[in-house]
Amino acid sequence: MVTTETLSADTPHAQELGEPKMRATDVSVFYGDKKAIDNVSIDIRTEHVTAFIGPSGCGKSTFLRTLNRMNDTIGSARVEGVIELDGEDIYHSGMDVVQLRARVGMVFQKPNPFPKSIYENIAYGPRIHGLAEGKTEMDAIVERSLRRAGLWEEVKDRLEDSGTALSGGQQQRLCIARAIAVDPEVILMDEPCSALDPIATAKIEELIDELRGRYAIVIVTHSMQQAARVSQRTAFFHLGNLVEYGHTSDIFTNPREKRTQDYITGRYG
Amino acid sequence: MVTTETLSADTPHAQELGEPKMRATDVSVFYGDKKAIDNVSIDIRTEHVTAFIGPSGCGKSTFLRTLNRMNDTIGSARVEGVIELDGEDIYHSGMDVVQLRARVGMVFQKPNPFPKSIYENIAYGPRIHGLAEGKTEMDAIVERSLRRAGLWEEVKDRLEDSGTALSGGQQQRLCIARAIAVDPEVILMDEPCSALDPIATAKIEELIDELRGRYAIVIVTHSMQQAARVSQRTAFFHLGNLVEYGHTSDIFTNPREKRTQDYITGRYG
Amino acid sequence: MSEAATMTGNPIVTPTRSPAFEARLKKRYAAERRFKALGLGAVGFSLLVLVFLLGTMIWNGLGGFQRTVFDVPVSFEGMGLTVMQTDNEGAAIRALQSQGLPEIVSFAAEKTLGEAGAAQINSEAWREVASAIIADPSVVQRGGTFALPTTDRFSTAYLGEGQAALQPLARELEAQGHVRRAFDFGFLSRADATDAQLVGIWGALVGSFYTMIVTLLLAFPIGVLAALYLEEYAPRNRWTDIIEVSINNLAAVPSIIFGLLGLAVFLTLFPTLRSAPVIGGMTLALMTMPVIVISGRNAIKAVPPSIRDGALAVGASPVQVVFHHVLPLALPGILTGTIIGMARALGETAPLLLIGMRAFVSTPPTGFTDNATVLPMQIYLWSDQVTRGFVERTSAAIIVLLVFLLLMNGLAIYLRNRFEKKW
Amino acid sequence: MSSVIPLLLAIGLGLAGWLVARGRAWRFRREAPGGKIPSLPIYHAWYAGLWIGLPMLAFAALWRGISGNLVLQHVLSSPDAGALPAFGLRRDAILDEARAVAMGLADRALIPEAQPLVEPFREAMALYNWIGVVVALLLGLVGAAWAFTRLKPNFGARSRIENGVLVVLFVASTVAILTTLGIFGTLVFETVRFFGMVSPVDFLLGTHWGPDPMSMTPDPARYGSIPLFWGTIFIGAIIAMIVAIPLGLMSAIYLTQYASPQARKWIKPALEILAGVPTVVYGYFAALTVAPAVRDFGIAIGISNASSESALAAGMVMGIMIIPLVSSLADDSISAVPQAMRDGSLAMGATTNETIRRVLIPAALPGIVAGVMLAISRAIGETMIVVMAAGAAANLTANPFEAMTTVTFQIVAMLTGEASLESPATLSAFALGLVLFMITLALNVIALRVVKRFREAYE
Amino acid sequence: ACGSGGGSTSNLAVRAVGSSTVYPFATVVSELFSRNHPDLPAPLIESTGTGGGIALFCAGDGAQTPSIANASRRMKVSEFETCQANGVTDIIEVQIGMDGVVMAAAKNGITLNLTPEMVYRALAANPYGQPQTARNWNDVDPSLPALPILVYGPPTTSGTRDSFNELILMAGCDTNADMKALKDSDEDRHKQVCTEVRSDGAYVDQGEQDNLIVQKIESNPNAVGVFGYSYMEENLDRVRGVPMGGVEPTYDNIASFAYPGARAMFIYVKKSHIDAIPGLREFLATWAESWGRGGPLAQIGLVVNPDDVMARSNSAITELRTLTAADFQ
Ligand SMILES: Nc1ncnc2c1ncn2[C@@H]1O[C@H](COP(=O)(O)OP(=O)(O)OP(=O)(O)O)[C@@H](O)[C@H]1O
Ligand SMILES: Nc1ncnc2c1ncn2[C@@H]1O[C@H](COP(=O)(O)OP(=O)(O)OP(=O)(O)O)[C@@H](O)[C@H]1O
Ligand SMILES: [Mg+2]
Ligand SMILES: [Mg+2]
Repeated sequence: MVTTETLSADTPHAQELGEPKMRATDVSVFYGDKKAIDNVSIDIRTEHVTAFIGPSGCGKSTFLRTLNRMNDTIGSARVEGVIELDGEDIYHSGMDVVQLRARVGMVFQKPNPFPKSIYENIAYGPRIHGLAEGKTEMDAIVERSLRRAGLWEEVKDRLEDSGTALSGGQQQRLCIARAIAVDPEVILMDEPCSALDPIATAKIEELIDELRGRYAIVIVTHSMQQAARVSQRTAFFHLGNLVEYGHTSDIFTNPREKRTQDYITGRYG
Repeated sequence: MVTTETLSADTPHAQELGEPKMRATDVSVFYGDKKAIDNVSIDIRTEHVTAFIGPSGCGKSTFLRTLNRMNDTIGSARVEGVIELDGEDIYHSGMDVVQLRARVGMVFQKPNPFPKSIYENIAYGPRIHGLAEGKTEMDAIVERSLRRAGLWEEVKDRLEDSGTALSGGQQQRLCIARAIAVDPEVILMDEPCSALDPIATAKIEELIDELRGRYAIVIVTHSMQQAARVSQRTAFFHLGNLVEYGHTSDIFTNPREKRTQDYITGRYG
Repeated sequence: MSEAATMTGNPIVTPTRSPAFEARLKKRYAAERRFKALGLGAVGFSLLVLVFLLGTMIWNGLGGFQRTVFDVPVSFEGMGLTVMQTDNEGAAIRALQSQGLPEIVSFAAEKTLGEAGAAQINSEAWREVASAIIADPSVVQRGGTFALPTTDRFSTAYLGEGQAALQPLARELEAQGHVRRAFDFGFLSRADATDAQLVGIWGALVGSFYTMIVTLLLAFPIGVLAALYLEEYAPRNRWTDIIEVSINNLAAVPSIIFGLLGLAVFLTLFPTLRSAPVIGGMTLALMTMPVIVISGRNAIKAVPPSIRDGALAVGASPVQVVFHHVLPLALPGILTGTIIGMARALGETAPLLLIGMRAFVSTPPTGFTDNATVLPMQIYLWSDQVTRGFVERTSAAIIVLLVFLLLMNGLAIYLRNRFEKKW
Repeated sequence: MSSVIPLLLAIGLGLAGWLVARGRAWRFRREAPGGKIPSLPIYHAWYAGLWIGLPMLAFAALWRGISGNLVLQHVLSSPDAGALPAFGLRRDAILDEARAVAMGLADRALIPEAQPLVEPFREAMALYNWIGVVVALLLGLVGAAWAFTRLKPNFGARSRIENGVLVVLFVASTVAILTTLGIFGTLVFETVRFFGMVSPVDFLLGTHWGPDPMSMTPDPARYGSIPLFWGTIFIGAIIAMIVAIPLGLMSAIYLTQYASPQARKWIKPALEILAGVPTVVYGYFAALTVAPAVRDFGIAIGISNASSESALAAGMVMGIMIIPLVSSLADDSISAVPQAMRDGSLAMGATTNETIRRVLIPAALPGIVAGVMLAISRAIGETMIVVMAAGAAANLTANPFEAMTTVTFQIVAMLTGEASLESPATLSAFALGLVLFMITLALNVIALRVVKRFREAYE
Repeated sequence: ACGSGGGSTSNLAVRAVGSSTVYPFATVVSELFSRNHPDLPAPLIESTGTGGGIALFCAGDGAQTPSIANASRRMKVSEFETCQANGVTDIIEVQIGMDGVVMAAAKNGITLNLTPEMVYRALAANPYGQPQTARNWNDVDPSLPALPILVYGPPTTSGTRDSFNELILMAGCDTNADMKALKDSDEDRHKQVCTEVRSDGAYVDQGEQDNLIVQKIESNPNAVGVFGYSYMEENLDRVRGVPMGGVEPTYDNIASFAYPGARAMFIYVKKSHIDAIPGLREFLATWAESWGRGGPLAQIGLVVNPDDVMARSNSAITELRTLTAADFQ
């Protein structure tokens, strides 16, 4: 395993980049007695898209959920260590979880649209956060979000239909649009494209690329190609450990760890 | 669009191959008044793995579900045309749906393990069909199915845990194992790997390859790479139409249709 | 993958096409048919019982909406009746009484029906005439034929029951065409009385209405909020377990015990409100609330966690998640519990016995704190009345209760169907 | 009328505060950097509105309670009150009359002495109404001042409101505990008195029940409650459930899985009517239709002492009555099982009934169990059917063709009978109630444990 | 804001609580009262059972407590003492009439000619202290038919049952000299032996549902019912009284005590309320007007008081004579 120092000072220009958006230090996550994440430290920067890769069950989703405290909803889950957003500890008692989640948006592995109309699915976030004044503004937000998610053309004539009546891929894009609609600072995506076809995937990847620099983006993916295409930093997890974290190009071409090498070349699981 | 003739007489050795396992002729599917599949004809052979590709929402899942009449469960769905399994019309009133589904197994896009133990998830099918006599036989079936799905090592010590407590990828492999357990003749897989990591995916792909020749396998996928890797025949759907169907290698290297070409090269969606 | 080789040894005959499978399939289909038939049988049986019950109730009860009347022409010429111009109908009726209206009516009846017949005019029949006069004073000039209720005994005799002595008279007057059964609109507008010919259901209906309003206003919000608390927020600890057990237990407590509680607590706090719908409603609310909580919790549980995750992830607070997503999705299930609980409360008598609602209340209540009785109590009281005329009236009251129930359920079911969603 | 004014004032002032606060929050928002404040204007609005309205309403309620006494003191100190009798019921009656007339509830006083007091009452009421209004207004203003000093751009109004909501939710859930304590308190005192007359051992272990309600000196040998508890369980939890669980569950299954949605939409509410049919109707149905048939059946199969009042008749009719409780709740839980579960099973080649029995029912079990528990409770609490169809004889027998009685019927009979409330028989009703209460409590504790262990989550 | 203490929205009104047996008569009187005094508030009549009624009545002297307790039995000493302890010191006792307890069978049903002794021996749990063995009527007395004993009657908690115990079972029991002796030596034992009824199905407690008893004996010709006289009178086309010791249960026979089955019903009135509760005086007067021979109460089955009792009741109302502990001796 690598040490914390190695991971945060990942590039020679570390200083130039300023403070990271999020920083996890010595984070462990337990489900009851079972340790699912073991002592992970990592920096997440607005300038980069960060990809989490690793075999199934290694704890990628688990770690992702600690970043916006979605694991609070799992009774047995317990987090140790420090996670900071802009230098503030998000597990500190003064932290407003609601505001945190508005700032750190999330897209899930299984699409989970609300059983409401497509329009309402998108408008929900902006509405509770009061981001739109009046119908026209809301309409604009809805359209913009759907366009960015590459769904607008397909659904513009049936915004009043239920979000659950869409196909799997459409549903997932709807969820992405929903997350974008509240203009978060960090977007966590748990295999957002696993139900998407290449074109929609390409759209999302384009979107991710477009959003990079403005938002910090973390994406869990099973596709090495995708990780290689969209991310600038890649973290490789294995059995709850963060095995290696660094420039995507380095990880893919020149991994430091044997395990990473083996995984990338498809040699174990 | 291509004609029926083109699609069934897909190779010079068509005669040598004998009758196809399944044959769809002029199949259209409607959801209420909406046509989701338009006049599709296709042959499915035991000798090949057939991949369905196409942009999201084009009707791949819909068509797949017509093949084992799972769309019977959707009230508004209606099928026109003829689908034969070993020459028998599966929509004929004399067709036994239960037996049909035992013969044509299915794995869904979203993993849907039963809220039972892992063991019971696998044993469910063999038990209702009476395929095992006694506990030892059942144990053997369970183990064999889990091994084939590449899940055995991960779960062998906790067969009594609930299937829903597994990670997403583990759940999906559990569902594949469940489908295999009843030894079907045709296996329909709706993006079975969309939630799997490369290693698990490779395992499944290996399995598919191994099963080919014994079972007819249809796989819906969004990954061109996957289609190219596992399938011998590829069908490209677009907006409910079957645009092109043929040898996978032909489709990928030398598509006849402009739309196919564009899709494959990622030029539209 | 090494084990793959071991299992491909046997010839390719899939077990799902073996004769054994087919044989088994036959059995399975037989089981399927049996099972479906059982289900249909269960539904059919329940519906059959329902139809039987409704049928007998309606068959028995329709007569209860009628009463036996004499058609008697009355003329007021030369009697010098004057109609008081007042809003107070009671005073106007009294004025007519003092001017001798009762005697005028019985005189007219004697002329038409003979002495024996006139004796069977209900002693309160003249009030009907008085009301008609007050409604339209010109009747005094014209005179007219009035449908005057008979005595209760005569009514029973007319229906061929009760004491034999009156039956010949009834046959005779029937042959003369003076007596008939007429729809009794007053049944729906009067309150309790001791004469079956003069009773009405309105008083009890209003009492039930007020009581149910109080019950609903208390039990529904408290029940739903408690269910939400327990399902969504309550930490899993001893305290929550205590709440949970006591709610489940309250659902199992016999209703009479809630009456004891109402007596001991509510009537000690508000001693002046004995027999009032507000106390009845509060007592029934305690009884209904657990049912709503239990069904509500099931409905809330059934909302998939992914919906909550989705909402939380866009920054909804737990309260917003619950009130924007969980509650609307759980509402159909909650309404089921509400229907069941309210139906039970509507039909309940035992707890109300103890808080003073088994009472003779001859004027409809006008508010939540007036003395009142409720429909099931009225039915219970009437079913034990001595006089035979009450038998049909009881059945009619049951029909009214059922219609009330249907309206109440209809509303809830309408709402339930509107909110029912699939995900 | 006088209680309407504070109410209107509270709502009006609260609304004004609501509007002002909302306006201010919008201004905060426009002025805030990035156009964002932590809480939406609507929460600011509610914060102010509630701080203004709630104290006023609370005061109005309080004032309603105490102003009556103040008015009374005022009237008594007036010279007209000199003529009143010194104390006693007559004095109260006169005052009541005068007050009623002053409030306009009666045209004139029936008691002549009350008439002169009407005017003092009117004056006093007017005075105290004014005082009430003024104090309420002051309170509203204080509330407003407090709220508006706290409403700043970065004020977390939402979390305050939401904490308030959580408190309300919590309080709602404690109603159940208060009720439980209330019931316990109501029962325990009289029970202790009863156990002073009849020892708990005789009561709990005796097998003969036949108290004489008119006697003040109890014979412990006649206070054995076992036959009652046996009858309760036999009729309510055994016979009724044997009828209701299969019928209810099968109905639910048929409706959710086989019937067309249209049919389900109509049949489900139709079945729910069964739960609302007045129990008198069931009573007559049981006594006059079912019980004789059961007796004839009993005699036909050779049970010579089959009685026309039988536990079987009562239990069966009770079972019919509670079918909808089982079926409705089971229906809801079964249809809440995700479609994916059904699809998964059907795609394995399972028939519908296999899917139902092996996948849907286990997944829906908690809801089904809850429905069954509710149904049992309702059956145990039912008295009318029992007395009409099962008689009131406390027999300790397992023969369903014999008459039996239940705890609840005995409680009702004792409490509403002619006996003196002090008699041991009446007090025994409280003891019966308490024991029943403890038994159901114990059962629920066990049920909670069981459900906790077997709960299956499907996501 | 409305008042303290008694400030309900309604005016003070007469409130009567208690026995369900008296209830139908009280409601008729209440109706008559309202008709004759339309300007006075209508009395509230509530059926709580005698015990519950007296408990409410004795809870205190305030204006919210009932002014009248209806009772189908006499107030017990213990209840009187509770009353006194709670400040309800001046109680007027008025016997309003009598309720007949009759046994009857279906019109075309079983013919029995019973005596209290036969009834006792047929129904007692332990006749004269011996185990009950009779299954058929002729086991009790050879003159009776060989039909199974099946009697529908009121439950122990009802007033009708109390009279049945006292007037028929007790009388039948006391025909035996040993029992008479037992009465003097061990009153409780005597009461138990004489009034405890068998619970093996021969006697069926039917709740306080006299109409249901009528229906059940009508549909079962071998059954006998025990209920209030008024129900028999109303259903003479369906049921027929069972003679007791050769005496038919007719109105005259009951009123003259020839048929052993009549017992007194009372109302208890708070003297302190007479002046305070508007209409109470008039309400009592309406009672007195109605309870006479041929009056409206007699028409619905009240057995009218004998003349001497009638006179006493009338004077109780006019002179407002209150109960003392001595009255219970
Ligand atoms: N709610 C839970 N309770 C207990 N254990 C859990 C829970 N969720 C996940 N786990 C376990 O924690 C480990 C990590 O799971 P996680 O879902 O984070 O994996 P993952 O890397 O996202 O896998 P995948 O790629 O398949 O989605 C797994 O072993 C899993 O079984
Ligand atoms: N139950 C349904 N009712 C109505 N329309 C449906 C239903 N299911 C799917 N559709 C519509 O039918 C079309 C085809 O859907 P289908 O799920 O077959 O697409 P797909 O090719 O599988 O897409 P994806 O790759 O996103 O899973 C889509 O337009 C979809 O919106
Ligand atoms: Mg994951
Ligand atoms: Mg699909």
